[in-house]
Amino acid sequence: MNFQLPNLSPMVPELTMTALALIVLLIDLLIKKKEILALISMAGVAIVAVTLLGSSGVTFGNMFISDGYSSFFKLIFFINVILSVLISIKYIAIERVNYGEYYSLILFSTIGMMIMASAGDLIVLYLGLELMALSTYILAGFIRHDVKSNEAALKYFLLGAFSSAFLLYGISIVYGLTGTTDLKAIASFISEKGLANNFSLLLSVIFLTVAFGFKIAAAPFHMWAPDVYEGAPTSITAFMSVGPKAAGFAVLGRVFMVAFVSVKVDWVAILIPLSILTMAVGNIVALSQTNIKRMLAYSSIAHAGYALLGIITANNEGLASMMNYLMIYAFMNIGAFAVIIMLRSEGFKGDSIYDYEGLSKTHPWAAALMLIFMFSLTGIPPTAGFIGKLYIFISAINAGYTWLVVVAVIFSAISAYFYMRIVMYMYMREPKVTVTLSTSLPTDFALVITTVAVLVIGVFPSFLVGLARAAIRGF
Amino acid sequence: MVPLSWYMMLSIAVFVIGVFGFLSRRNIIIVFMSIELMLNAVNINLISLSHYLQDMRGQILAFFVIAVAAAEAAIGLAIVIALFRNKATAHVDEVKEMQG
Amino acid sequence: MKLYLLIPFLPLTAFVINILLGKEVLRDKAHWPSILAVVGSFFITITSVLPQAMAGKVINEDLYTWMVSGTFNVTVGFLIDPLTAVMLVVVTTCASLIHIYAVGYMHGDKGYYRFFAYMSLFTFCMLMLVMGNNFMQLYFGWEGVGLCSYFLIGYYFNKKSAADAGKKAFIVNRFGDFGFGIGVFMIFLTFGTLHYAPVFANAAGITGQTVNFLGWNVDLPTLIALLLFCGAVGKSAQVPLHVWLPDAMEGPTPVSALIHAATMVTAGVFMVARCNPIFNLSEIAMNTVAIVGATTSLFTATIAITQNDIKRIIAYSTCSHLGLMFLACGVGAYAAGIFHLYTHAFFKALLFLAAGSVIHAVHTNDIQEMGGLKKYMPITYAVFVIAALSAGGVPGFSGFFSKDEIIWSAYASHSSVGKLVWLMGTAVAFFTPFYTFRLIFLTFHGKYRGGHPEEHGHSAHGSSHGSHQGEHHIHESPKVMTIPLILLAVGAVAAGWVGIPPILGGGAHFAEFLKPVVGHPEFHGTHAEEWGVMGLSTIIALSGIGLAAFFYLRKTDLPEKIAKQFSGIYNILYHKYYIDELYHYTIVKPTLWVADKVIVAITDARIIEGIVNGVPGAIGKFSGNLRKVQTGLAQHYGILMAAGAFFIIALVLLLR
Amino acid sequence: MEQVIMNQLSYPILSTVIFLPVLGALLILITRRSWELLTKWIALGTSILTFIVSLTLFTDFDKSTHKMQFVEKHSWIPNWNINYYLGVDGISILFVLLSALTAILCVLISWNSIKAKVKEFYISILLTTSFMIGVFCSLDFFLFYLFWEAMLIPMFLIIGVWGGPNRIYAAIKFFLYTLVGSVLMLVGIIVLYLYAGKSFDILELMTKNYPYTMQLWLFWAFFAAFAVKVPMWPVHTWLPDAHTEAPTAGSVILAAILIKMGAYGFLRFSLPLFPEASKAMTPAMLTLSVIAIIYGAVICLAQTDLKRLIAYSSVSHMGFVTLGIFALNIQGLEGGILQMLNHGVVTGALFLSVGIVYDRTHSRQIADYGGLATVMPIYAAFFMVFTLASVGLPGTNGFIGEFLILLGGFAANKLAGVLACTGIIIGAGYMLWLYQKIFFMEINKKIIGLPDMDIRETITLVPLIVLVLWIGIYPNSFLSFMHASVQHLLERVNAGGVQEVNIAKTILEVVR
Repeated sequence: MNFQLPNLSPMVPELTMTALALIVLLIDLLIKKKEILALISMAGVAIVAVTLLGSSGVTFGNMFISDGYSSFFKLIFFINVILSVLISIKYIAIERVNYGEYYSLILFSTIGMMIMASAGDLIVLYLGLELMALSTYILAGFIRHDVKSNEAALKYFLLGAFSSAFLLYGISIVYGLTGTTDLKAIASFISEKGLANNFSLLLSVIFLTVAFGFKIAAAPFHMWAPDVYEGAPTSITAFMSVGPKAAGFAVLGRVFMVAFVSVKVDWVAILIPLSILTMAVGNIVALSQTNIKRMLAYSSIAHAGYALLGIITANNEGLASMMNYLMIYAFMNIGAFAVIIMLRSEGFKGDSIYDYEGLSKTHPWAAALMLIFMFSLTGIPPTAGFIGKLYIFISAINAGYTWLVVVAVIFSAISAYFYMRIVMYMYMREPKVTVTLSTSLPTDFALVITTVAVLVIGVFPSFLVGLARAAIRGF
Repeated sequence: MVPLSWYMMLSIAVFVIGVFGFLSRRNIIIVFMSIELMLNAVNINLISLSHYLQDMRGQILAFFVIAVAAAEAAIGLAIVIALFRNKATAHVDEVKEMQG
Repeated sequence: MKLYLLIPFLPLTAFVINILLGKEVLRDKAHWPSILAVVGSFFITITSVLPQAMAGKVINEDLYTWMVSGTFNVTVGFLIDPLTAVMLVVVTTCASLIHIYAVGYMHGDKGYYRFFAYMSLFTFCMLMLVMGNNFMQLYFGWEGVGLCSYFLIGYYFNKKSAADAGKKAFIVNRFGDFGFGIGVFMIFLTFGTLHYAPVFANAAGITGQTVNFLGWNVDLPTLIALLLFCGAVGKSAQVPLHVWLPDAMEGPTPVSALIHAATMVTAGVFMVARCNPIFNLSEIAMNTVAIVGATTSLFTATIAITQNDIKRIIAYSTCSHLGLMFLACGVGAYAAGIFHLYTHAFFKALLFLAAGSVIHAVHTNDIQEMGGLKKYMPITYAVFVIAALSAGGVPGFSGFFSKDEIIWSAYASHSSVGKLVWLMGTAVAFFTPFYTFRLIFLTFHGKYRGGHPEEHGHSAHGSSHGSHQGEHHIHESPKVMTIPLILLAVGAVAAGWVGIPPILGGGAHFAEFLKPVVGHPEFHGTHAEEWGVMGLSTIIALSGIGLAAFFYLRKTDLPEKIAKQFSGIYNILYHKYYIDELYHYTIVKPTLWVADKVIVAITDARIIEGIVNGVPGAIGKFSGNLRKVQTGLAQHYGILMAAGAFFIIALVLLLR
Repeated sequence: MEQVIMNQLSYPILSTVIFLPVLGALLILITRRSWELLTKWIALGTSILTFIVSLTLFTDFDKSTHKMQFVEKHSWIPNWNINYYLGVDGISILFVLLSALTAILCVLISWNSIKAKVKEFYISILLTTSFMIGVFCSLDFFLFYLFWEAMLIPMFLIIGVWGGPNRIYAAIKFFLYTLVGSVLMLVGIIVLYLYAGKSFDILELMTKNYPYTMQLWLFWAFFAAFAVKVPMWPVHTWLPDAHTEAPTAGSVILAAILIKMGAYGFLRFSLPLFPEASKAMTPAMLTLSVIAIIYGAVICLAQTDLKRLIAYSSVSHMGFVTLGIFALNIQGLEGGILQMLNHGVVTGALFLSVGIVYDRTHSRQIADYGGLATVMPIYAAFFMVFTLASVGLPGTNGFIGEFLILLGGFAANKLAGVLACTGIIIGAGYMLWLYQKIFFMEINKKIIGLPDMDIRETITLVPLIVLVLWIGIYPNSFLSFMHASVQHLLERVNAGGVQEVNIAKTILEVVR
């Protein structure tokens, strides 16, 4: 029997990325200065981004789909990798964990995300998810000598495994019901056989919601996020708060909108309380946080709540708004973490919000940047945060969820308090402790990118919004 | 011929045991084992469905699950050892440095 | 060229000159611009405006449009007709004489330029008020004079009593203006314009119209008339709102003479006379005006008997005379009212200035510390007696003619309250001469009682001074003050002759002159009745003087005995019927209490702030509790995840 | 679009007026921190330049038409049909000028009273001015909302960083109050955008009629944002805190311009977009305004802090403005707009004067003053003119505004008119009480040797004195701007639903 290699062109970005990861792993053995590895990985990711353009198509018996939707998410992942690597070069040196594996693990995790984004089949989805999850578990515990990092890794691992068990169970039920794991096949099977209100199908949807809810840190399943974000190294927290979350949304979008499209009413009914609960928990608990990483963890939970609105609208416009929101979220979130990393210097942890008192006096530029990111996270107009929220709200109201938008808007007003508190500490308090910033070229470069992105998208968002709309057209 | 529902019942039983094991046991290793238990419950389910549906997918997924479970176990143990080196504890409920 | 424009704008230019250059440049020469301006206006009034008015030529021209908003169009315009001419004569003559007098009185005062600046500003506002051809300009002048009276009463602003008096005057006036403002709105709502001509032309149109005002429907003309009258009550210190006038005596005496005797307080009467077409439409309004006038007149006359401050006695006498003017207008005899206003301006200004010259000499207002000044201040004494005779209504003097005209027209008028008001008028005719002559006898006759030894600076006029041996210190006021006194004395006597009623052989030229504007009330009453009424009022006036002489010349101890015997009544009268205290406890205190306790403490602090700080506080507390759910144990998170899944399943089951 | 007259001038005037201050701010950003004098001069230069440029608006404005003028329209975000759309009409032009003028005054007054972080201060002042002018000129809802919210950031910093002792609480309270209000407006804007076929263009939205229930909901959504800003009665408690804690320049901007945006919002959005709802809600609005007038005035009687008293007087004055606006007749509306301008001038001036005295004595307690008239006579004269304008004495600008408002209010609802009139009496009460406590009576030992006003301070106050008297004596030069636009606004409001009886239907015609 002739063995005929399937058309690999859609897989080119993944393949090159894997090659890159392996090369980085090998080079790590040869060289001492680990910064070079960072440069290589960044250059590699840039090359992969270029290959992304020509790689649309379906392969492996449509288990792997590379369309506009997946390439937009891959773009988010690449930006996430580059920015995370930029801010971690000096950081892991300070934390004395300057090992080469750090970069390769990041690359492996990105590969996992890319596979998840292009998964047309539940099995491929599971594999991508596990690849991302496993590498992120290790990254979470990368600072071996710090108990908090270990604890973070352990918790992430335990609950991650727990949720992937649920995922598998969900997949097995779907497989049992529809006899296939291919998303399109499932959809056609459901619509033909009229399984609309079959309970076991709903059960599987619920199990999948639990698994994906865990990944995007939605409310009842968010408990891991604060501890892991606080314990993990800050650069990894930044990486984790964008990458896996965006991948979770990609998968959530594709599975629910393609496979379970005919039971839309049910899963929307499930997601609405989830979204409200997420926004509530994220915004309200953040009010009483004193550790800035923990506060940003809850803020990222809240932002997951807003992005969920995009899924709830359950139409292409909603998905486009969700994608746009996640891209903007990537920039402003990593920007904020970059400033936190700048505060982390030799003998100074820089974790508590009180360390930011009087920052505007000691380091006016750092304070100004943090101010921009805080206002963007709140969603005040000239910044990109507002554009993200606006697009989500327009699509949500368009789909008739005005009351939900009012709730979201009230929560974003509540969120203003804890973001403003940081600005207030920086600008309106006298500096208690002298903070020496560990500025390094890559971190500054990352800050420049994120600030420019936040302000430019804030004022001229048509490029990004257009890109999101184009990406969703083929969905 | 053993009817499919029996397998399903077995799989649910094992899964539930796994869940309760995960939630209640104090020793980390036991918790790991209960995760493995849950994964194997899923495998049972997959294999029985695959046989019932006369379709290969279930079994392929089962293989992948086993492979991934192995990898997971390796990483899990590595994390536990790292934690043990710093905090000499093997009990999950003592690992609560971060809260609130 | 419209010469009359100069009349108001000369004082305005004087004001601007004084304000800008007064402090550095003019310093003690500051009186020149003001005097020249006001004498200039007086000259223009006499030479060009009065003859034109006599010739019956009415000017009604607009200078420029002041406010335009949709159909609401108001201009700054001037109306010169007989009524305006009379008022112009009164204002300019009194102002000129008082400005000259003030040069002597205010000599050496450190705010000299500021005084003359305000006096010119006041003259400007009064002239604008009088010459305006629409209600808006009337309102402009109305508030303008109120402002100047605030400045001038509070002239000695480092004295708390003066500052309080100024503030009190302005706020009480504001109460009056509150009604007046609403009246002006009602006029615009009904007539669509605020200019006198169209409003008065169509006034007849609204008879019998009723309008829903705050729930009751009220007859329109009565409503408008009464609202306008509110303003008059405030400005001319009639009964409910008269409390500010006695306190206004804190200001320098020329101010009291000009503003609180001759001009500003008469603005109310002028306004009622000007709006007579509206007032004539409603019987109730006319009666209210008459009754309020009469009661004020009687009420303040009784208080005046017991007062011991020379200026406060004259202030109450002003209230009383104003009451008489309103009484006249109330019964329809507007001409008589304006005639009394015309004569009253002269003798009341004279009284004040004479009193000023006395104060200037003995540096105290309290008549108990005076006495026997006749021999030291002959001119002031003589002038004082003339003014008193005129004010008392003794025949031959101008006061008699105008007061008698009012009492007769009250008696003879058709209005239902005519007879009652006439009785009150005659009673007042008794009290007025009594308290005026009481003043004279206590001040000028008997021996000098100024015994208090402490010496005081020359410029502090209010405080008492002069030891026993200080008696020979007293001397007549300088020429610059006595000449105006003499001129005013001539006015006090001669002014009345222009309006001698036909019954006494006069031509009643004054009433004829004003007929085109205010019309002529038709009276019923035979000559005999007229003689009877005139005779009665004269006898009562003379008996008043006799009683005063008996009390204060022959048996000087009698007044104390009577005061002790009827101490209840005496105290009430002396404490001005406790009206001030009444207002203080019923209006001022509760508002402050509400402001302090209710609003600051309760509504703002507890309710609103409570919510505004409470809600975020509650969210903060809730977030603290929610935070505890995060126990740190991975297995608890697992439980919560499982519970979450279970909860969703339950939800789906329920929803199905 | 026939509604609009494109910009005839050679250069995009509105954009220059808006972005000139931003340019100034960037310039200051570059200058070194130690060159404080240069920073101040740049700030002053930019604000004066903006004012001069905005004067050409004043001269070239065509008063006969209600159409928007100097209009600039460039597509900005095509995906949501958002354009960079600027335009000015009779209602908004006066406020553009007032903002430009206030900027100059703020820079002048804080010349040497702001010592710390001078650079950031002037950047915030210039940015606030630019965003405020932006709010008044924008004709696209998105652009309006962008300026509306963006202005919060610099204002938050001004109050928070350079304010008084309790500034942080005041700044956060100000920020959250306004934010909660305006996010509800955002939802309203999006609903309008979607209902009107995906267009943010305000003029286009005005041509459409919306179902009554939707109008009601949207009216209350917009009310949330505008009532907080005005501030109307129940939601006013942020104003006294923000005013007392803000630095002089901050409270001047707050009083002169920020408050006007709420009332401007009612005029520009609530009335034309939701005519039936506005008409249905007028009784409620009138009651709130009357409460604000009396409540604000009475509370002033019990104040001991100078700035707090003036802040509460603003609540009372703005009660008049909303009364005028919701009288829904020509006099009321024009009076309301003019009173917004007057209030900006008068209360701005009062805060400037308080600033002048605060720089000398560093105390805001009224008890610390007394007999100031003898110590600082010129200052006393200036303060007297502003007190009279605030009390609404004829001849000053306050009178014209208040008279028109009361006239309109009285025509709309007699009870509201009468109750509002009591506001004038209490107003006279607290302002004269204040003036007497500070300037008359014995000289307080704390203020014995105080120097009178220097040149810089006099220059700050002189333009305001001129404005007070100019509007007082010849208001038509400002009223003439509004006639056409207000007429058009009223036609739009009356066209929707029941025909409002034109108050000028005088009995005159009936009689003749």
